[in-house]
Amino acid sequence: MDITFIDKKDVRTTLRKMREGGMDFLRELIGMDWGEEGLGVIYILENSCTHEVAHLAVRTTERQRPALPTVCDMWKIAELYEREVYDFYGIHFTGHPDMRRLFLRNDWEGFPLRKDYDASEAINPIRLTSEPPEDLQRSYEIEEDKEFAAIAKRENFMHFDEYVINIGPQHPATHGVLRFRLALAGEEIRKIDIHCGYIHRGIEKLCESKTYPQLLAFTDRLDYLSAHQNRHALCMCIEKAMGLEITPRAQYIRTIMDELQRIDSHLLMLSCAAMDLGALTAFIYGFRDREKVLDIFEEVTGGRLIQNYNIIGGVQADITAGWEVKVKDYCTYQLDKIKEFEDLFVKSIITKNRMTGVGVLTREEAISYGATGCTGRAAGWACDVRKRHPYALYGEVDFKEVLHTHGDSYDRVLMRIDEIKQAVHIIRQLIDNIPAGEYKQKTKPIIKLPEGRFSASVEGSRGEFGVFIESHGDKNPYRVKFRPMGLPLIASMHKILKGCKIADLITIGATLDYVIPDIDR
Amino acid sequence: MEMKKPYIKSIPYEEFKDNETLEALIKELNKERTNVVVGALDDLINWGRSNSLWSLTFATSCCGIEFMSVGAARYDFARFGFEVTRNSPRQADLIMVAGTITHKMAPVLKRLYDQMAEPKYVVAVGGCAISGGPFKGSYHVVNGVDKILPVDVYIPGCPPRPEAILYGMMQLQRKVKVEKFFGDKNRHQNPRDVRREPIIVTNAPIDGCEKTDK
Amino acid sequence: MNNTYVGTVFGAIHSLLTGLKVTMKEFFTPKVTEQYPENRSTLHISERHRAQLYMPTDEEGNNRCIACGLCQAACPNGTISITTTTVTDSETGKSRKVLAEYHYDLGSCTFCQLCVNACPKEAIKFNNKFENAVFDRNKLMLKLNK
Amino acid sequence: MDFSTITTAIDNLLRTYMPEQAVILAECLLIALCLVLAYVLFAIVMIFMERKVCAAFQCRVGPMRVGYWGLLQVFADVFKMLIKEIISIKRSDHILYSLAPYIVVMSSVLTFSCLPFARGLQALDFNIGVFFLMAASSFGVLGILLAGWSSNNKFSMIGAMRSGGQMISYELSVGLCMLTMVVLGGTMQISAIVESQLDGWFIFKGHIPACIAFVIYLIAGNAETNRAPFDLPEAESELTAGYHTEYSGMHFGFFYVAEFMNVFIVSAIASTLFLGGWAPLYIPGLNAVNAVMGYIPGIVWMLGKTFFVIWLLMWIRWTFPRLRIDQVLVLEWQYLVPIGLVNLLLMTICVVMGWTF
Repeated sequence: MDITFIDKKDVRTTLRKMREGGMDFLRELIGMDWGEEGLGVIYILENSCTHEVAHLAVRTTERQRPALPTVCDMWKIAELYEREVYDFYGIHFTGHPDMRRLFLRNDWEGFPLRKDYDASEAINPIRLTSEPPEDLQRSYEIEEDKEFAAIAKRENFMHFDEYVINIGPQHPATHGVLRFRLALAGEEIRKIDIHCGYIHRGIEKLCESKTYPQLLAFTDRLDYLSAHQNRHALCMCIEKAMGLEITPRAQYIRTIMDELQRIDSHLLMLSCAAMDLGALTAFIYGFRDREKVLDIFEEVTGGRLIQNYNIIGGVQADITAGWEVKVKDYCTYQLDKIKEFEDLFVKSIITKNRMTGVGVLTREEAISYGATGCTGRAAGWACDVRKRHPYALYGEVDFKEVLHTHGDSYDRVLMRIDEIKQAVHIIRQLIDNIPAGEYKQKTKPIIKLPEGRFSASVEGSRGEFGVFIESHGDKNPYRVKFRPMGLPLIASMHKILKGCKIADLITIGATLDYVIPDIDR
Repeated sequence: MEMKKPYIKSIPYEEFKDNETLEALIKELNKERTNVVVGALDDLINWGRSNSLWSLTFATSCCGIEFMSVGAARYDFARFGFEVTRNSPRQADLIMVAGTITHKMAPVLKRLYDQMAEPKYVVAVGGCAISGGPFKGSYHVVNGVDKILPVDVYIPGCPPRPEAILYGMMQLQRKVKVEKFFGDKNRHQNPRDVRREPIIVTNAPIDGCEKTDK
Repeated sequence: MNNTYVGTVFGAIHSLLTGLKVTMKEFFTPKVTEQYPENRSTLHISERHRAQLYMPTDEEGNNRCIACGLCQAACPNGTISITTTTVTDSETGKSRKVLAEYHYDLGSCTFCQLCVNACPKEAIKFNNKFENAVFDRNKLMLKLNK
Repeated sequence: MDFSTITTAIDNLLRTYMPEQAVILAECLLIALCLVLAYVLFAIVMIFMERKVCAAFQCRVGPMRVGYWGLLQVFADVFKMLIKEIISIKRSDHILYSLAPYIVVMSSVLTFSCLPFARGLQALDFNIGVFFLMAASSFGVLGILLAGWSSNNKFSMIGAMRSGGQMISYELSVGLCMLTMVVLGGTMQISAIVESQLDGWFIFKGHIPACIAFVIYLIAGNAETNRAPFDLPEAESELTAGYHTEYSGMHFGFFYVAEFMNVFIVSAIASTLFLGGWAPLYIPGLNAVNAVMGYIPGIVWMLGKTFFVIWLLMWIRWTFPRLRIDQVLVLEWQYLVPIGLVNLLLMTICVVMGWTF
């Protein structure tokens, strides 16, 4: 992966030119600490039509109060990405309207992903006091004749006369520990402020001190409902860097597992959507069917939710005898049961009324927010990584990239059902043709990657999951960055929630189907 | 005096893990002799309590999904009478800490615990809640909830399978069954006769108050 | 028809009745619940399920550990710690390390299998005994060798 | 069998030993005791039934381990709740806060006392019985509003407001349906309504308009009791626990019990007004069958019908997703009320023209 470094002064003009040239999808915005060479940011851009990719980077040697220009007016998603970089590296983005921390507490000392960060408990002890409320949005500009960031504007987000409520972090409908602060007018939402980081575990920092095989365990716990796919991405990235070719048998197993995982995740999403809308029975039916997938997983991988199955060079263990039959039986069963689920929940007039026209995200907005996966495809954006940049066996199997056009909550639910059907279709093509051979390649006990930057991405259950590794030739990576599938979805909520009702917040949250540990990392 | 052994259907006492800690607890609680009536009442109350453990729906990550599985049709914790999961901490009897607790979450968890009404129990589910698990060395992870809350039962696993969670719940039942309601022997976390802070649904926004930027 | 007042009412009633039909059918189908712990004797758990690390021993109670420390090095979060002692072989006179104590913290194990993969002698394995809940944190600190 | 013989006997017995005032006092206490006992008993049965029926719809088994087949489960819950700490909240309206659960329970006990369980087995029975019943049941909403208001919690507040809007709206539909049946029966006295169904239940006598009224009544009754798909005031996934978020221990228990008992009451009223109350099944022409039916005691008929309606409501509850607040109101004001009004007109025409059976 080749990166073009651009000068700080030209960032905005260069990027704007690229944006106008069709690079409308900001795939990733990666904060970096190159030590002596300074702090910086890597932009990965993609053309949403031609799928052409560009890598750009910019850096600044200033460490005290570094400043880089913002790009959040070109790509909406940059707003949260830049807040994340500010949170981790302390880079101020000039012109950004709201430079608050995204993940850590407001009173956190230091910027944890910097290489010189001091992690001692004395500086940041476990505080049992509530986080001081921080309502002040700050915007920065470059001080005249200097390189430093200086405050240009302060603005209060919520005002005293507003009816403000908190939803989360402990709330049944946030699917984890997300926190919304809402300003309400009756039942209607006027303002929305999203707080992440309640399950920020600092995985990216931890990765820098682990060996490559040890990294693998973390990906399972990012988005635990796309455990296979996440791990697949990381394994692919490392294998690509090592120049390791994995056997066809392993490729088949990986692809089948990815699709089973997709079914698992979509079933969970559908059931949770049902639960959030109050249809508990549909929730239980979904979980009943999901248990069958988990059984299939457990028999081969030994884990239900977190499987630890993909390893560098293949998979952990071979499939067991008779497993294929079980998978095929399951496929038939699931197609039958998904119809029942549709009858009970999806086609119900109440569900339709609750979801149609709620939380509309247009194609342009989806691209600007980088909302991939079912959310993007429900809006009509063909963003499936399996088609865009085929990996594993997806170039060879026959499947359709289902697209819907309305981009509302109901389409997002229908997308899931269609994808389950497509996943079954893919599995049926592969399951009978698993070639014989080794299921894993022998690797050296200590794995070192050559110097360079590597990236790989897969289609996770709820969007594009990307892995970026910068290696300096050691057995530990220099920087690992995971592209969260959920952060763009959260970002798009800012837009689609305005004017909705509280009940719609629940519907939208359920159909966007974010998984918080994946967002917070 | 013969030690009263808590009975759980379908699993013999001897096959349970960690009977030593439980027996030590029984000895501690039974230091003074209690009269028969009070003892019988205690048994009745403990029977009620142990069979009606309503948990707070609190989950931060992976283990939470397994907890949902326990509630679903295949494992169905309704069989034990645990199915009434309450979303309000006031009405819950136990908090299942399922998932990683981070620095940002810690005060929230503590506050939730303080909001619960007596008697209340804490179950640490999974590696993260017990010790920090995979994220032990992280700058933002609390290495075990026992640093914040008094934990009653630890359920190891990453994540523990649903049967293991049920087993942990039975362990908790055993612990509840040996407790003493009368005579004030049990620990009390909540201050007595003190009015409690409401569940703050939000901090009111503060106008014109401004922190100086460092 | 579908857009008229009456059409909406009947369309809605139809979709609701379809839903009711599904739940009614389920009301009379046998239930899927597996009754743990009543079914403890017949419970099937995948052989590969990882619930706890253990050291297989032969009939005399000897394990195969050679105290090489690879598992300890492979473990991502310091779950395994081994202590060794040096013994001198009486016949050859060479001294070699043997295992003194194999400490394993079940409470922090992530079941990633790196230790098992790293072991050159297959001296450690995972088993599927999942009934591990305890009251005391220290009870999860296991010593694997006898 | 007429229960009034028993009550008269007890009355006569007391009168032989006590003066007039003492007899009235003793009888009031006795009736109150019986009512409260029956109330608690039915609540326990209801909660157990709900859990088992819900489990059956969800392909689960439900409570199994406490007592045989889980029969003692609810008793365990009751014991636990009785000794659970009751929390009082700072900066809340303490009097209203403690009063609210009692208001809810009072309203539901008062309504409960109007129910005719068998001939003569009815605590309150006078000429405007249906009217009184509606009045008694509708002040439960006051308790919910107070609970939400006094808790000093914004979720509770939203829940209470939702509940206010919803319950007061649906009161109208419930009223219209009852009115429809009053038109058919020609009386407001509950015992008289039941008596006039001895030769055929109202749902058969009133055919089409009665059936429509029955369906509307079920929907509106469900909404009145705040149960899914109308459980917005306590919408778990939206407002954590709605108006009773701050309540713990037995205070919460009162809300919980009142909710279940309201379902019982709604069903009992449905069976009284539409399905003949304690009147046995009467099919004109089939005298043998009618005679056999007549041997089954009235209380069995009443409870059987009531629990059948409860089961119907549970079936509905465990099938549908929840509506949104504006949809709830649209359903009421754009569909149920107009249909109910037209239906009332239809029923009146039927009665006037004598098109009833």
